[in-house]
Amino acid sequence: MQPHESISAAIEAAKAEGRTGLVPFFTAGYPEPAEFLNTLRAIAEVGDVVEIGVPFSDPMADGMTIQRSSFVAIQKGVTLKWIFDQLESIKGEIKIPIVFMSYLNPLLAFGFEALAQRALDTGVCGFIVPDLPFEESGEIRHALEQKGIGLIQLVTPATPAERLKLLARESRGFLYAVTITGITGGDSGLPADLAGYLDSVSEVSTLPVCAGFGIRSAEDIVNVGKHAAGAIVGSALVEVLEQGADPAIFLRQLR
Amino acid sequence: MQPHESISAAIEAAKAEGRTGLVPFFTAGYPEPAEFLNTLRAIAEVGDVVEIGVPFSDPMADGMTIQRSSFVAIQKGVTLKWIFDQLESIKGEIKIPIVFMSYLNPLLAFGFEALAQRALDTGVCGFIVPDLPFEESGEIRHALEQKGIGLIQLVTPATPAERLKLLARESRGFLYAVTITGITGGDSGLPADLAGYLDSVSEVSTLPVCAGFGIRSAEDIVNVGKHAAGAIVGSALVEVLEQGADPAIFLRQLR
Amino acid sequence: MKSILEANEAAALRKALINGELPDERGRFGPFGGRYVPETLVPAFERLEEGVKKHLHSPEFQAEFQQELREWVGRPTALSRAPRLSERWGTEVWLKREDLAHTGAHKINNAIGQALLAKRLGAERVIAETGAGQHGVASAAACARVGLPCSVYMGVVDIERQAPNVDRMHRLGAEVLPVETGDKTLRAAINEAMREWVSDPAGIYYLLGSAVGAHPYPYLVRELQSVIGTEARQQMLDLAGSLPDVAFACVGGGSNAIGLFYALLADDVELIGVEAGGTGDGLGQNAATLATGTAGVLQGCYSLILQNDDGQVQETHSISAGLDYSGVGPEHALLQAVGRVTYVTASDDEALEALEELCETEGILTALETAHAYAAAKRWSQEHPGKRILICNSGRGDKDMPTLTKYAARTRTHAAA
Amino acid sequence: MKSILEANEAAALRKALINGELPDERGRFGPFGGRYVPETLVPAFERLEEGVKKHLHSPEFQAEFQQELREWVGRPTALSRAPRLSERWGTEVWLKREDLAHTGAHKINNAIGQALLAKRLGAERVIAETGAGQHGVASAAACARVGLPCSVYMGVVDIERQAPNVDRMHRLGAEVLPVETGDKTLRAAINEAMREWVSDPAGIYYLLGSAVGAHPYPYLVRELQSVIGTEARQQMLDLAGSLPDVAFACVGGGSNAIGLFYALLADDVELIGVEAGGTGDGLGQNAATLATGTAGVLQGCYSLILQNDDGQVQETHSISAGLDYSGVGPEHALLQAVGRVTYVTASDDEALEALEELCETEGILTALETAHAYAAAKRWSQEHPGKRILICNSGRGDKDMPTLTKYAARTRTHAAA
Ligand SMILES: Cc1ncc(COP(=O)(O)O)c(C=O)c1O
Ligand SMILES: Cc1ncc(COP(=O)(O)O)c(C=O)c1O
Repeated sequence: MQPHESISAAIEAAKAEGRTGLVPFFTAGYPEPAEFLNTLRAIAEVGDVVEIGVPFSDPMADGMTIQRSSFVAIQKGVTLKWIFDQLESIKGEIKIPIVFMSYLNPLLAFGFEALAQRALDTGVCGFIVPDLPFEESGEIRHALEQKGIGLIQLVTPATPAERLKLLARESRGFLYAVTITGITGGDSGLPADLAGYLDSVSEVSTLPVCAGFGIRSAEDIVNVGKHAAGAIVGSALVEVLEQGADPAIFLRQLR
Repeated sequence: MQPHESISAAIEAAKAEGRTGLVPFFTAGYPEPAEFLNTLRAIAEVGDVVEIGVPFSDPMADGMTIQRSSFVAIQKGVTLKWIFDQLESIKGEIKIPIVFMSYLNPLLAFGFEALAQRALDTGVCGFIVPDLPFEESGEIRHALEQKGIGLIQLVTPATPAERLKLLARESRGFLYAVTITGITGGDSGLPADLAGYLDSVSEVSTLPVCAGFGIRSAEDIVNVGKHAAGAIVGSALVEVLEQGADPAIFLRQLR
Repeated sequence: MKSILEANEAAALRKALINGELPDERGRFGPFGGRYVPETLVPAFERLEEGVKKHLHSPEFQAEFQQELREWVGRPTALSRAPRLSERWGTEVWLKREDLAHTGAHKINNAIGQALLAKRLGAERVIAETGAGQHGVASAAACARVGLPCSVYMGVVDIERQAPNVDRMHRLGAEVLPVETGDKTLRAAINEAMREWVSDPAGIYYLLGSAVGAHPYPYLVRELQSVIGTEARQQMLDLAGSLPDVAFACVGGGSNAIGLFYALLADDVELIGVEAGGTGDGLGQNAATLATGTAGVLQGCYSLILQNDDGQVQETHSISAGLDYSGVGPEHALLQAVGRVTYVTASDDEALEALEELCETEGILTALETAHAYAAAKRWSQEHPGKRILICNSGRGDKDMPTLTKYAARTRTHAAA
Repeated sequence: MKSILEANEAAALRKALINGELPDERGRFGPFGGRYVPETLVPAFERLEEGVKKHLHSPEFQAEFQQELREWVGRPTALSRAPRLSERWGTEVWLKREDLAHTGAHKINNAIGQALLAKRLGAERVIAETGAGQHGVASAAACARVGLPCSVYMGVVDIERQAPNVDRMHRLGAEVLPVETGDKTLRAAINEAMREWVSDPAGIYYLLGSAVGAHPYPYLVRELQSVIGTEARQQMLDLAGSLPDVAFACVGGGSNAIGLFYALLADDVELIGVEAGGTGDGLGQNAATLATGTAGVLQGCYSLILQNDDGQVQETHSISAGLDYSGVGPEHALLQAVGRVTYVTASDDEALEALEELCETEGILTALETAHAYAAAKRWSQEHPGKRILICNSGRGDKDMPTLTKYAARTRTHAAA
């Protein structure tokens, strides 16, 4: 099984159990780099796939919570290399697939070949790159694919039908269905027409569809779960970490 | 004897006594309107001709001292009409010729015919109008001349020779030789080439020449007196009045 | 000296005005104008008059002046249509954009012209007065351009309300001399400048900023500013296809107004000058010299002024420093007396509203002075729907920020409304 | 993704650049450019690209745009000779006077062009970012002119140092949204604007202010700004009788520079872009992206950026808000890579001195951004005496008063010196 296939497999497995796949997101090294691995371990106990945010100076698709976590992490010295090193130090320990969420520039600075290799070496199975539309993704996709690492595509309510098909076809791991037109961390609730939107995404996708942006509660997950295989919980989890609360407890009540 | 002739006569008389004619200037009603007549009486005891300043809102040829006196006098209600009324109330009492120093606009507002008549009635023998060059003076000169009132012309170190002759010819009462290029109230002393200038003015004038601007001390008057028939003392006297000191004492030491 | 004209006299003067025959040799526009200055300055004025006669219309001077207008000032300034404002007013509005001239107002036309003249006349330094600061900035810039030192007199009241311009003058190398005397605004600044000039009539060139003062200033300033109307007239023909029905300009001393009107005197165009109505009709509440003043002599010329019965000049009030002046140019006094131009007023409040309306509809932040012209034009257009209106947009409003921020937005509606 | 070119590749790209064949269909200037945006915005960018293709060079749009440039912006802007500066520098200096354009800088060319486009594309409202505030003011004015509501994102650091422009935006009816995140300057403002756009990609038109960002912005902005160079080129021929030996422009995002350079690419004219050298060479002390940056993706495009080894974008420093940006337009990155344009820096101090020198010699108060171009031109002219120099005077310095008054005059000599 290729690394990216383990992602889809994990979501499918949850589905098979009658659950909605749970994909927690948190910013690496936030609020304290020293806590990174413990946090990761705790989250991995509950989640089906874990999404680790690589901090970036200019997180233009993110709301205040993730921006804040990004800046703090950078200030405290978190880098892509550091994250890989940390993962390497507990290699084999995390049993669920790891996905990196990163803006393009830190990946570019790291180098795509090196990136794919280190990902493979440290159990990172896929990448989500929020400022990389499919059209610009050729080089990195090529490098990742060489190692079986997936580049997860995002679709949004604004994505036209034709393009939706393209992105569904080209995604790996899962298809990321952004629930809202907006940035991460919104708390204005999920949109009214969510069901229709997710159904239409699921319809064209052979991969499991995970919904993300604005999912904060068990109720949200129930709603999303009726129309998508998985749910990504980001800002809500980062807020929990920010308050020093136990992520596992928070996640467990979502599951 | 026409009123304006009494001015020249007064200066000539001082000269005949071997003195420099003394022409004190003060702003009417400054610092207190109630003191106007007393101040005038005191000054008339010592001076040969008295120059009464009619306050004006825009005294552009005057320095700080006379500006200040003008504004205060206006604020305290001094007007041209008030000055005439005051003079009328002591008609015949002031034995020396009275000259008014006024910018044109208050005279214009009063009306030239009325002005000449009231001047005649109250013993005002001449006018000095610092913003009225000869070329613009036709109307007022005509009105004043009807009553024998003189329009005193000013000349300055900047006046070209031809023009000096014209102004000397057209002046009445005396010829006012401005000692400096500048405004009243300067205290940078009299110019070095004063003698030559005053001699050249006296040379072309059939009227007595009175020097003014910047004359502050007995010494100044001695210097001026060698080359001019009279001396006008303005800002220095206004400062004395401002301090509440006795103008007669001040003037006596100048004489 | 009279100020009321017989009918036949008025007709003759009107004709002379239109034919460009005024001022006469003595600097008179009919009864108005002349030269009332201290004797010390008489030779300086005579030299100036000689200089103007010799140079102003000489090919060399004109070549230099026109080149500076074109290449440095940025002339011709644009003529803008104002579609959204026109729609609101139910009329067709055109704007002559003096705000786009270098330093931000029409004042620069005059300043650079006189600075070039000062240079030719061998002046050692230049002094100027300023109210809104626009003429001060223009003078500072023009003097730097020609390489003459410049000192600007400015009332402390104006220094406060036009602070941005004070900084600009400093930056442009001019000395700004605060005037604490008199009304502490434009009038006091002119008095101080005159006092300074008297101290060195030969070395100083006095760069007067409006079409006021003693002869030849009203003439000189008009000639230098008439480029506004000459351009606007041609631009109206080219862009609108005809002359306007009516033209508006604000009137402080009257330089932008005479600059616009002069080229239109002979045309069938109604001309309306707009003075500062301030806060009301009472003496001291406005600067409506032509509307409510009486004839007199102020700062060198016989014209209309705001004065009391004793001939004391009165303090004025206007929200705009550049209109806050008790006198007005003598040519305007005559234009009113002969009935060629109508003069009306706009209040502080009306000016503020007009300023906002222009911002919202056309994206042009105009000077508070200029805003008075808009206010009057708006009123007029309500009585004369469907007409073609030309407004002299004499300057930009950047300098007015300190004042504007003091007044809450009065009519704030959204830009898109 | 590469940034270093083989010789033959460079030669081919140089030719393509000069022939106007770039960007290519994918928005690439050689390796640089492209479109790196959140998926939510992809359809919006596609619509924008379609709209640009359909309208930008259509006769209707061009007629409207050119009319607005002429009648409202005040184009052509003047070309000024600078005799006293030329004398000091021992060279012949010409200034393209974008400071005379409406609202005081070249930014308005782009703003009105895009506002007209937004209107055609049916946008409900416009958002913009601003650094120096010039683009914010220009956008506010342009939106008022076309009747669209406008919100401007501005970093709180810039809000402080460009206070006059904040007031102007408010007056022009725009909403100014303070940005507290990131570096609190231009870069953060762009991020915030993008975040807002993501929330309503269909209703919002994002009016980007420089030749940066994702395709088609660098292309669109260049096309709208190229009027600068097209005019200047013709004016040089008409007034100076030949093209300049060298042309200078300051480079923040690079819009005034590309606007000037584009029309001169095929000519035998040396082109020099001037970045902000700030207080020194260290990372964070300047904004010298082309001089010291490395290739990367920032805010939508692949270009040179100031970043650390981990790909984190670095904060910059410049005394001028408009140059204080870690990125630069992709076309400049290519122009440097192929050797057609040279990019140099000028420090804060040099810019301040240059600003003063221009004030003193020519009576032109230039923007701090622009002052960098003068500083570099002065240096160059000392090594190349007697040459003919063209400088893009991209904006006026009124907005910089708060900053300038903080710095004591450095080289104050008298205007007449
Ligand atoms: C923009 C503007 N308009 C008008 C005026 C009024 O002056 P004038 O009546 O001489 O045009 C001023 C004076 O400062 C001004 O700055
Ligand atoms: C006057 C001026 N010049 C130059 C710039 C730099 O921008 P660009 O490099 O896009 O021309 C700015 C930016 O605000 C500016 O205001």
